[in-house]
Amino acid sequence: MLFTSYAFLGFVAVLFLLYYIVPRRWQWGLLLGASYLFYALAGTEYLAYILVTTVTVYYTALRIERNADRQTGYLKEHKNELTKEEKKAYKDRQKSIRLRWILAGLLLNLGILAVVKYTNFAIANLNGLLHAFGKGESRQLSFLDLALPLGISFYTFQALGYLIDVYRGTVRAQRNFFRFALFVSFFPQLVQGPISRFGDLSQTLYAEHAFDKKTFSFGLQRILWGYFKKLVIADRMLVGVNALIGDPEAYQGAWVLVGMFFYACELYADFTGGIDITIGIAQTLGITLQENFERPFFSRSLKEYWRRWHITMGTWFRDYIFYPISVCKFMQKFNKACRRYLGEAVGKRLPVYLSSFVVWFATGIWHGASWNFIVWGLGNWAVLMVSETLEPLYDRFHQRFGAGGKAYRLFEVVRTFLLVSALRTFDCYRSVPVTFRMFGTLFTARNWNILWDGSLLGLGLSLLDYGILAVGVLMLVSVSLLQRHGSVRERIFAKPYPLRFVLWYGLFLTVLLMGAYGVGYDASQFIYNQF
Amino acid sequence: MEILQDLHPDVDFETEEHLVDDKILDSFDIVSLIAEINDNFDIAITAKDILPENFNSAQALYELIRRLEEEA
Amino acid sequence: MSENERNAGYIKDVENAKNKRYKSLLRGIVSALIVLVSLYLLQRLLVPKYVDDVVEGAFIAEYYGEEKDFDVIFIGDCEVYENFSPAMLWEQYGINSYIRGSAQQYIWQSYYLLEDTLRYETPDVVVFNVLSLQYDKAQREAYNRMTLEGMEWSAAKVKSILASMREEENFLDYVFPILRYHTRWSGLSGTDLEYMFDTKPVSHNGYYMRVDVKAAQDVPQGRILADYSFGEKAWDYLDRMRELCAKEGIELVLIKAPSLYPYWYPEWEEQVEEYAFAHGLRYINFLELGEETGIDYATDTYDGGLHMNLSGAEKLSAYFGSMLSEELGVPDRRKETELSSRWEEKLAAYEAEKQEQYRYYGMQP
Amino acid sequence: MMKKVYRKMQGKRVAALLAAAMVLAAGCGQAEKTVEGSVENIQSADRSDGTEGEAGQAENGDSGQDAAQSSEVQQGQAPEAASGATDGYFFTSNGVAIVIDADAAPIIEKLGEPASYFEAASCAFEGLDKMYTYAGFEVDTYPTGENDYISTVILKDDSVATGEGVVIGDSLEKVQEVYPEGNQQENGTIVCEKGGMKLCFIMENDTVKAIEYRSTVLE
Repeated sequence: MLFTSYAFLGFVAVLFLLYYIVPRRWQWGLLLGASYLFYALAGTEYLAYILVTTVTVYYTALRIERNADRQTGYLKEHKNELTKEEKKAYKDRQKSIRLRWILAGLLLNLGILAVVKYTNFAIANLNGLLHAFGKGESRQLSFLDLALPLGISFYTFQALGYLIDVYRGTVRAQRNFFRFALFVSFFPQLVQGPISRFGDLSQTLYAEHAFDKKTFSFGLQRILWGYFKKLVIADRMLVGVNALIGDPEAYQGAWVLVGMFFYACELYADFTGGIDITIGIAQTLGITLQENFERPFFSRSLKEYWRRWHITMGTWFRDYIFYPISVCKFMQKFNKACRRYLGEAVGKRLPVYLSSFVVWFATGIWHGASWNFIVWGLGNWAVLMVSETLEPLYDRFHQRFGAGGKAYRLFEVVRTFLLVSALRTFDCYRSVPVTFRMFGTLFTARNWNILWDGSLLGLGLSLLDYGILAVGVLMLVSVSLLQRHGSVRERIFAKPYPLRFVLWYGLFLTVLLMGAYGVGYDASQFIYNQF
Repeated sequence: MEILQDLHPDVDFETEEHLVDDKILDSFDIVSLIAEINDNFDIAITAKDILPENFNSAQALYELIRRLEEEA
Repeated sequence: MSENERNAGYIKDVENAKNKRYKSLLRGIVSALIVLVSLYLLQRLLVPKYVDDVVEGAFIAEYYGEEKDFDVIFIGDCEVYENFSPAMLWEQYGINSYIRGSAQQYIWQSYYLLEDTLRYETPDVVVFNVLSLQYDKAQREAYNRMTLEGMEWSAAKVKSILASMREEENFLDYVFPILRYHTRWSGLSGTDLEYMFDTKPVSHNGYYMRVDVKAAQDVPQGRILADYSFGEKAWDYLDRMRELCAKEGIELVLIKAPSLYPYWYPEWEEQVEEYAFAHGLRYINFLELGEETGIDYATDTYDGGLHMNLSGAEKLSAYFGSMLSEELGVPDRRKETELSSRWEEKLAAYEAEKQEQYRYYGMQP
Repeated sequence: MMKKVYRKMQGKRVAALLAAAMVLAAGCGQAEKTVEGSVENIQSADRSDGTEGEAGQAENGDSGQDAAQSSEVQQGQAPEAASGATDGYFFTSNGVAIVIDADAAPIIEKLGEPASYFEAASCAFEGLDKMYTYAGFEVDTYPTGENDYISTVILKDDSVATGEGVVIGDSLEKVQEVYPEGNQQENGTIVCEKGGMKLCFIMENDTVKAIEYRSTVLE
């Protein structure tokens, strides 16, 4: 079920109704049922995958926690009998048992993810290698026909985050299997995140929620705003994006810049819109989800951008990959060695660069099993490392020229936006050589006149569409600007009822009339829109 | 304290209590900080100890170090 | 504070709360009303009116405004609504007939239109054009719309929609057409406002008149098909049509209009002949009756052999009318005064449009 | 006691209501599912049409970014008529390549005077499907906006051959040899899909009876 289908709206509407009718202690059970129904509708064959992950992580977490509890109990009981060394030995023994459990859990689930998501990628690369060494066509491996289960990257990460948290002792394991199943499968966030932490989500997920008019309508408002972003802006822009990336040969030079800008806006509107819908749905159910964005395009550096874009993914990678790698024993030793042999300045940085390389490689491949995503991830890494290395230089520069004024800040924001969008083209063209070639044409094509000679109207978007997009993007920017001073919905809420009504109903009508949905927007039907 | 001061000469670590929450310390800082502390105090701060409440102030950090020294 | 004062305050609070609840209830009702009314108006504004451009979309709905006691009902695609003139049938034979035709009407749609028609009346004869047997699924959403939207809501309409929908379509779009036509706001014209609530007649008892001429030439042979047998769904609905007519005591007549294109394959002809023979149905292939009807493809079509123009349609009607009254005993009702006076008006409109079109195309009648 | 039982009953009733409503919602989901199915088809078609490694590997709606792309795939079916280049099969007559979904005007001009010409109005719509017949083959077009595009090329006799050298009258074996990727369908027709078009061989008694290049845009 796509968020933008009638079926999904119907599904959610029925759920809302039931949610506040059934006895409150049933609410989370209802959500579990709804989530599994949602999942089954995407394909019953996928249910096995999510069930395996749920069962294994649930069980592993319990084993780990039981072991930890036993350890505490044992130490307490024998507090006075054991020497310090004995205690330590016992602790280490128990710890290695726990380590084995968690490794089993992690490997199994990451293994499933790797197999369904990356097998064909690996085969393609292997075939490429075989080919390069002249083994010819006869040895080519055929691709596996594995369906990618809905949201597998998201729920796997969410479940593993929980497992690691239990291992670290930062959260208590969930004893009720069905409650845990809900945590893994909670349907609004299944498709595109956010990746929740158990410690956060469990606080509201299982609670009993009375109907609260304000929370409920705030949730609806957020959903509406999400649909505005998605249907009015993103899906309209998509027509242009598709035209541009569908035929790279025809759209070179200045078109690449146009494509860059379109794709950046389209992706922002689509992704944040989707998250708005997700968080909005959760809010109408009285459940609080982590925010996933914090006006990312206002960032002044790439580093800041990554703290504000897809936040839950970024922090996941930070907490569960970057930190463990950075502070593990090997890295500590490596750190020391580096500092000794390479000097303080370089030696201090090298280990961090190494571990962030791993993180960005993982981030890239997480987005998709193909080289363009890996190059995109590593591109981000390279830019981040360069700016990190040059930071002292920047600082001196800033001090010398007193850069810190509004104009300079604006420059930084624009620079970051361009940088992010440029890196994004790797995932837009979906092919590394094509992306490089297209960037090359920026300097050779010299077709700047397309920006004003009407060629833009040849992308399948009319002047009216451009008008709507311009107003829409302007609205996004102004709402973002307003958000810096607190919740916009709260502000509107403080206004008199007729004004609020006009505002929200107006937004609803905008989505209804200007949304790119339905048969009239089906690409194959475009040709026959002759009414 | 010196280590902290080294990282960000412009911040007053004596009084600041939201080092992480206010994004004064980023992940890179935290990692270099840990490397230094582990080295100097001969303890092992591990990934599970990297919680905002442990790094929000110099005081919290000091308590973390003391706790880990005791455990070791 | 005395007891009384406290009570008064309490009562006041209760009243305030009551007032507040009352107010918010009122607010809710008023808002809901505004939403519903404005959405309804918007929908009326946005749906296509089919009054001047693509008038074919308005045919199905026009039937409901009629006095429904027809003796002959035609169902089918453009090969019925462009090829037979009920006005002619009345003038010459006193046959009271109506064409429930629409552009590329599929056989299941024809069947459900028949079901729909039977809700109001039971004619003596139903005439079905067999060209649509070639389709086993809807070809284009736009055609579905033009046939289905005009129908009044009934079980027949629901079944027809479900049988017709293409993969990309959605039932909800039929219930709330505003969802389907929401993008039309940018292309609205004066007619959308003018015909927001009423419509104007665009057909003559379902007949679509054209007087211009374009001779048929170079009509291509059909391309070779892999499979000439009609689909299961098509046969199924033909069976149902036959059974329904038999049950209601209606004479079902199958026809193939004399259109040269789309090509009517001999293999198709064979299947229909066999079916008609097996079930004792009357089947008339007008393609083979050129001499009897007197159709001249140089003067009687307006688009090179696809559809008849007025001259062709009147020739066909003259021939078919005599068959209807003589062989099938469809009554001559010209003596019924009320019916006659209704037809008087219709014939006047028919004549007026004829003249108007002759003028428009610069032709001599 | 009674009360408790009653509550239980009530619980059951709510559960039934719940189930019913869910099924209802699920029922609405049916149409949607087929849409998703078609997305999958397009993707697998993508994969098979010979794009190298990475490009064909696009995954659907899994990671956040891909949410955008899943809808992209859905709408990415717009006619590729704009540029002349094609990955599909095409027929060549006197050095003129007749590419499916290409702008018809220049091609028709180069082909010269047709032996016969016919235009077919579709019921109720503006615009005409046009058919040009030449010696041995026929070219059909469909209108989109202002222009006409090639919808079908039909080889009519054995005086003309496909780009790969198959003519009417050839055997099933020959077709299978020249077009190993061809799919034989229930009615015997062999369909080769490539670059958003279809090359079809209509068979009778294991001999080629007709050959058609078809656009898939109109399907």
